[in-house]
Amino acid sequence: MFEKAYLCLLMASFLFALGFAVIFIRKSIIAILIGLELLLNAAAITFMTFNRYVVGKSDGQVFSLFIIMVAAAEAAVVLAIVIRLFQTKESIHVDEMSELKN
Amino acid sequence: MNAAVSSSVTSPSLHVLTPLIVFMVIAVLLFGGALLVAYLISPKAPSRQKSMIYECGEIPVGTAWSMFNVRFYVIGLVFIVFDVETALLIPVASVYRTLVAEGQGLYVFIILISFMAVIIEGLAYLWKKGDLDWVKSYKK
Amino acid sequence: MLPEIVLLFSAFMVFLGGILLISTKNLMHSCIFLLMCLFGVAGVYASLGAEFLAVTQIIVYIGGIVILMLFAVMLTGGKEFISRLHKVLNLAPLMGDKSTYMKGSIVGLIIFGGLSAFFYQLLKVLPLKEQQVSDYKIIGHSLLTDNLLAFELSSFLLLGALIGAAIIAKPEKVSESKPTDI
Amino acid sequence: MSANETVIDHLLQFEFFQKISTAIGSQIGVSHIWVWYMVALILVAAVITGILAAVGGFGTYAERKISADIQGRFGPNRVGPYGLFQVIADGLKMIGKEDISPNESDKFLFYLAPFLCIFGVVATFAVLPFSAGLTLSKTNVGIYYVVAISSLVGLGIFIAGYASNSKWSLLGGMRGASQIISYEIPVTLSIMSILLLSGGLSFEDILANQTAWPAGWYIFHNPFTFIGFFVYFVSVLAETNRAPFDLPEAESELVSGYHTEYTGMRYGLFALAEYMEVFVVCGLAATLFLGGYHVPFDIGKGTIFGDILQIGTFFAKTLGLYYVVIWVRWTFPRLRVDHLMSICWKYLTPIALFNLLGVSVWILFFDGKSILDLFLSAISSGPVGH
Repeated sequence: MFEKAYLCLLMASFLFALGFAVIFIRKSIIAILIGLELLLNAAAITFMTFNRYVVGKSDGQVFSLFIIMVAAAEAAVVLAIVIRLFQTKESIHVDEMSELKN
Repeated sequence: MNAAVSSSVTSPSLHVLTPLIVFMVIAVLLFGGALLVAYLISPKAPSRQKSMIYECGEIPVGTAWSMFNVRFYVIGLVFIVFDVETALLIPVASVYRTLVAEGQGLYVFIILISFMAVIIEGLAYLWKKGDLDWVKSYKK
Repeated sequence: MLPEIVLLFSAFMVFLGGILLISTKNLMHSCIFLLMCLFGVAGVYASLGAEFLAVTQIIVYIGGIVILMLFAVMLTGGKEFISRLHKVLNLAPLMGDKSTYMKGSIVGLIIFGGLSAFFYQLLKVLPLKEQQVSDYKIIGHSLLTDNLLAFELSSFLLLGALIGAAIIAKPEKVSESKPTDI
Repeated sequence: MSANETVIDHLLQFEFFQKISTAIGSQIGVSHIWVWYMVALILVAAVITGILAAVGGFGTYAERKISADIQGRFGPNRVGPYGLFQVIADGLKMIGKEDISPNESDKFLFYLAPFLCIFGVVATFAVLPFSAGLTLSKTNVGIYYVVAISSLVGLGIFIAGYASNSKWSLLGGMRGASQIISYEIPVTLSIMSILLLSGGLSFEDILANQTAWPAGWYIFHNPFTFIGFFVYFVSVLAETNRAPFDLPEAESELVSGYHTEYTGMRYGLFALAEYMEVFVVCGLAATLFLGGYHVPFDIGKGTIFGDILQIGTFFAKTLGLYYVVIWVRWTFPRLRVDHLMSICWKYLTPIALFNLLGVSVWILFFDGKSILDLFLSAISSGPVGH
């Protein structure tokens, strides 16, 4: 049981680290959104694991459900922003989004 | 013997998950096998003309990976919100009938209505603003 | 035994998908590997006994978010964009340059190590017991009682996302010189 | 529980199986009960997949024959009696064709796309309720699983369109993806109106309150589910890219749509996936609205004979709907793409939402009774009340 729980949490930490790394490395806004989705998934897995092995019942599950919902709403808005940026600036490269700099 | 079989086989996750996994594996293996057979017996005579992209017999111009119209995209946005809405409504809908039988129907009904009214309002807004139209919103 | 197999297989998908996701240069392929990763996460949910959550994960992410991302990659030029940026801006492709890559990997490894060590210690302390995970009907009950406020507010969040996204993504008046149709 | 409840349990009774699996189990050191179960399951799963692939293959034959009938022609009649072996000839031809992939395509995605399509369809077979004994996975999220996993088909179509790097394919793929995801909403909403009545997502729950007679089917339960059936049916026609909604592969506009660049067996996988998906959605329609596998008077319940009757009932209903799907294809002209979207978002989705509200009001007022129940109780209590 310890191994199973630890494997799940290992996956969660892997996804979290991966999400961070993707946000660091990638320069496209869509790729950064991918990183954000990974972070949210890491959180959801953690909730679900503790729900299964520590708490029980439905609380963690409901949290994961709401995380999925928030991720979907966030993805919709971010991707709309991506389209808008592409229409105005012809690029989705983060290094070009520097109008507020200085 | 049978008792042992049925007792071990009826553990819930076993009955539930195994067929799903088996079918997924079979989907890949069976049709991958069909592709493999086709690969083994089919003739191989590649040529430049054959592996050219079909463009009605002309030599293809440019790439197809270019900008695409944003109309497809707004549809996708509306879809994803509705998708999540159904995902949230399904657990509530599945207990609706038992709660009605228990006499709490009106309470659940009001909750359902108020949840759906907000989403219907969003749909109505998009409708009025012409985001659901395929052509009109570009005429202006 | 079977939940373990499902869990191991899902873990394999998550790890492989994640590593491929970060190592490929093509954004389209990256989205596909994200799909693989998320399918693995759905498998994890299923093996933990939360079937409803697993299916919701599939329907929202794979049926919705990934398709939307692929649309967005398409809309912003797809592969052509990468090569054009390469030439015009003289920047490295969407991966960033080598030093960014190294920095990012190191940060990722540090976070991974830290988190996994933390969880290891945490699991040692916690009293672990295989709990009963409730099915979607109990989730429905809890959405109607304990989590009622979150349930109702989420409809407003979705409304905001819907209207906001539609307004933001809506194109301005199309000028005659720039056709948007293919 | 009785040992003879499912087909798997029936199979486990055979001596032959027990011997084989005990041998395998002792070889690899796993409990032999496990091996029995797995061997039986894999066998049944392979048979089901094979039969449904054959049904999908004969779908092409049926399509040609029925269209010929409608148009006053003969249709295929050269290979075998009534041209029945045309399917085998087509299959052999498809396997024997050269497999070409365009030079400038995205090879990885190009090879992946047909698999996504076929995967999304075949994985749904696991939960289809062929009979009481032959519902392989009794997952408690049955119908929701089908809706979720078949969204992979839309993804496969989009990726096929993108990866080919052909303009025709791209247009077909974009249309296909947006059409499929749009029409998923009316489908899910009309399924949800059934869910309100059944009180559970699993097929057992959905079938529990239905009977073999049409009066007990959900389609005749109340006026809203009657409308809901047609909303569902029109929407799944669009979701499986069937005419009159076959815009992703509209051959007069887009050459062949998203599979323009596919040849040989890869094309065959797309075609097979499409025909099998039509079967799956017809089966779902039969289960959700038309009483599913229920046999009158529960003849032979719990025995092999009863299971065979139930499978026969299920297939009869499903293939009847399959015929309607083909009939519709050769009757209606193709829609325009803007009409397609406005039908989805301006007609079907509001109607489905309205249905959902209507069904919930019906349950609230009439306590979930069907029209027939109300009618009968009115007749029986009427003279007493007055």
